[in-house]
Amino acid sequence: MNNREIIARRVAQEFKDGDFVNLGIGIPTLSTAYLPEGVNVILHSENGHYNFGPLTCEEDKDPDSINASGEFCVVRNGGVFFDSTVSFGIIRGGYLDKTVLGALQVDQEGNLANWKIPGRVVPGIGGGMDLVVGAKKVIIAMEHTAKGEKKILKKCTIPLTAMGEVDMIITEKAVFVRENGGLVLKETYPGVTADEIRELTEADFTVDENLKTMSI
Amino acid sequence: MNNREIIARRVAQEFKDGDFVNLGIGIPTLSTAYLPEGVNVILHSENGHYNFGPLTCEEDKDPDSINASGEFCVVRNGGVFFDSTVSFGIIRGGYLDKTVLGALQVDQEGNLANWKIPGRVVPGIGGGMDLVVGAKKVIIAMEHTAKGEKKILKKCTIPLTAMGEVDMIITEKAVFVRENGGLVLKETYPGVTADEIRELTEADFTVDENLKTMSI
Amino acid sequence: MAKIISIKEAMDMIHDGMSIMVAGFLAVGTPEKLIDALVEKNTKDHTLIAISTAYPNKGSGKLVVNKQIKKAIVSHIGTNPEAGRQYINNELEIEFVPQGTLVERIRCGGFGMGGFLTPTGVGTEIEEGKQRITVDGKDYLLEKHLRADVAFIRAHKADKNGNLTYRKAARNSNMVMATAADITFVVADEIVEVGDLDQDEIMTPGIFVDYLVQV
Amino acid sequence: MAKIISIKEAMDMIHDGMSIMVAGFLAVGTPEKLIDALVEKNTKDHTLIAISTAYPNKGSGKLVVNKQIKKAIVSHIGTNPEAGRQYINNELEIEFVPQGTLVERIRCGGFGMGGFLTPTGVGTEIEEGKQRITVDGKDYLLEKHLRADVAFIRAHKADKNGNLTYRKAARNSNMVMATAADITFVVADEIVEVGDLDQDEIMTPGIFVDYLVQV
Repeated sequence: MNNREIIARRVAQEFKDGDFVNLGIGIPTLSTAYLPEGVNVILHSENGHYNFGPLTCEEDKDPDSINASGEFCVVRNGGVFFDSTVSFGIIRGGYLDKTVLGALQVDQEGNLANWKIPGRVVPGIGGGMDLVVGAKKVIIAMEHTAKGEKKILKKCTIPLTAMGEVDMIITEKAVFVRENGGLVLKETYPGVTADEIRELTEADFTVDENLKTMSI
Repeated sequence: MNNREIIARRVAQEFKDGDFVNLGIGIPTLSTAYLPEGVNVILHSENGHYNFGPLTCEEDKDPDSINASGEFCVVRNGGVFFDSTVSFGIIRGGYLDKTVLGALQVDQEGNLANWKIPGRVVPGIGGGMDLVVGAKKVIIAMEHTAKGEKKILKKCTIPLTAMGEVDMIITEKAVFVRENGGLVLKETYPGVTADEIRELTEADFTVDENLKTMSI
Repeated sequence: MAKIISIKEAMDMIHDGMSIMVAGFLAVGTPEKLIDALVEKNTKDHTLIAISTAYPNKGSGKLVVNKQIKKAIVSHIGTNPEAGRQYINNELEIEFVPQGTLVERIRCGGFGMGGFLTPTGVGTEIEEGKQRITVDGKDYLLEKHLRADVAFIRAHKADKNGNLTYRKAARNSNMVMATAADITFVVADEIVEVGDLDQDEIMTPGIFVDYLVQV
Repeated sequence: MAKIISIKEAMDMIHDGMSIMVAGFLAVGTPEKLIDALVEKNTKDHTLIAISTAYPNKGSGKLVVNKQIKKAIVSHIGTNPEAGRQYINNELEIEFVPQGTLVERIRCGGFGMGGFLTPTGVGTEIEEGKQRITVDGKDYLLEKHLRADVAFIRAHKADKNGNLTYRKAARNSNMVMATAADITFVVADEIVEVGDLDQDEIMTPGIFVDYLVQV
């Protein structure tokens, strides 16, 4: 199992049946492939619709029906189309149960950086800043480090996407939850110790007294 | 011809074919009865529709189809229904060519007072404040005086509806236009002199060098 | 998404002192049966948020007549003499809001915005206590968002996911109020199966709706 | 209300330096024929207002590739490498705006509001130069309205009064951009007679539309 799959499988466990969610491109979207039996989520797409039932992309290439990544998508019975202002009204209005996004950096204050690396071409902001301030729960799904560089920091060093909004971090090695303003290590991958996580993590965190093993 | 009819007939002359307008209750709405041949206006109603062609009320009592005065109204082919935020978006967005409203007081600075008399029960504001700031042209249609009290003043003495938004005043005796920040008397009712208007008007005004007789 | 409940179940969720948005324009678009049930329940001290106090015997006005309203945030009371009577006798507090400002404040409440800038009311009493902000040389008032504990919505058709359509002028404040309350109750002329409504013609996505009330 | 014109008549109204809203999301909902005609006309120094710069060969991106855009106000350029190239070489100025903020700024522009308060961007670079305003204990940024000289809109059906419907995800920024430009050009998949569209299902009232462009 590669890192992406481990993370996606663990993310999938966070969903409850009927959750209304918006998922970033990559691992977050991949997580829907691993939804537990009987769990369906409703996928919101920034460009103006939501789907009931599992997402079906590329199956019916209706030129007017894409998702926010530009893939052709079927919006099933019970789904709805709406305009961009309603779409972001839903986002900012707190209607999303969860959003799952990737990150360049996260820090112990819940700050998130995922849109801009100084000195590189910025692809853009898209809907990310709105999602992170709007969703009830913000889950960051990412590899624990990037080419050996730590990504879970005391303080983000690159421009922020949002301040203090991250609720949970899921990597291939660990699960952190933000509680009372600080990070708490809740789970580690089988065979990985809290000390090993400390080596790979710059942020201060406490270890939950019921530290669990990630079950994937 | 009574005062209401004189004013309504004069107001009707202000409309061009295709004008998109919102008309207050009373004399303003009455004015559509006197539209010149070949002139149709599109009537916007605050509660969320506009009509093409002359307004037809009370003819078809569809319980879901009323105008802003609560009268049952037919919205003809080409008309549209929309929600309140769009209705007031149209108003504030400057899409109305004209609005015609009654007034308690108007002054030489273009201030309007038509919602509140201190010491009396206030019926409310409704959509009036939005209409007056939003419409391209604000026409006040009212009797020149009320029970002998002057209504066209140097400065309104009761709470304002809007500041400096009035473009034109039509009474049964005179027509004023606001030009370069001041009132100009443009027309008088047959047989009424500018001096007589001055007697009935507290506001300072200039008399147009081409002062005309109102043709009703 | 939306759950179908009885009118009794709906009333069980409403308590003294709650703020209530009642959709409708002069009672067109108001779910009268929810109003009637609330009159019967006779809870007190509500804040009413509505375009107007409608009529004494129709729409939100019935709650005023039954003395259930402590404060009304409305644009107009002129069609309900009882509202005027209670107002001058200090039995009813009224916050008059220009109609366009009222519906936009509600939209801000539903859509997660703190407020907006409107030219409406600049230089009038409405400005009192508000910040004036100039943008591109034009003056605006900063108007703040408005939410409620519950909203009473009347739809034309509702599917079982809570997706709604409205009919003609009954739409008015329904669309915006459906987004801005903690609990949104909808009475529909007709409840249909999921899939019966065209996905492009749904006016209120079901995500905004908590309960379809069977009457 | 709306007038039916040819694509040449439409292009005659567009001049160097005008700001242009191009509706669409990754080119879905973009009137490609207006873009192609503008590429051919080859006017310069436009400000582009769009959700993104789309693709090099699709949507608003074609205007970027043809070097007609001086400044782009967008939420994303990642799908158009040429936009990125021009941006790092200082050939193209870009104002990045969070997507929800962008469409709401446009709505304010169309609906006569000076701006609105959003929690999006608080504590980020996006806050620079903006006023932070606290409402009910929560921080918001004051974001200002946005308008354009012209808007390019793609509808599904248009009646001859300019009333519009959109289809599926092609609606996106079309509805809001149709309200916020001095001249609104619409290309519809189909132009129908007045009365052929259901009055309740019209998504953009014709009052917002200046021209239906026949392509």
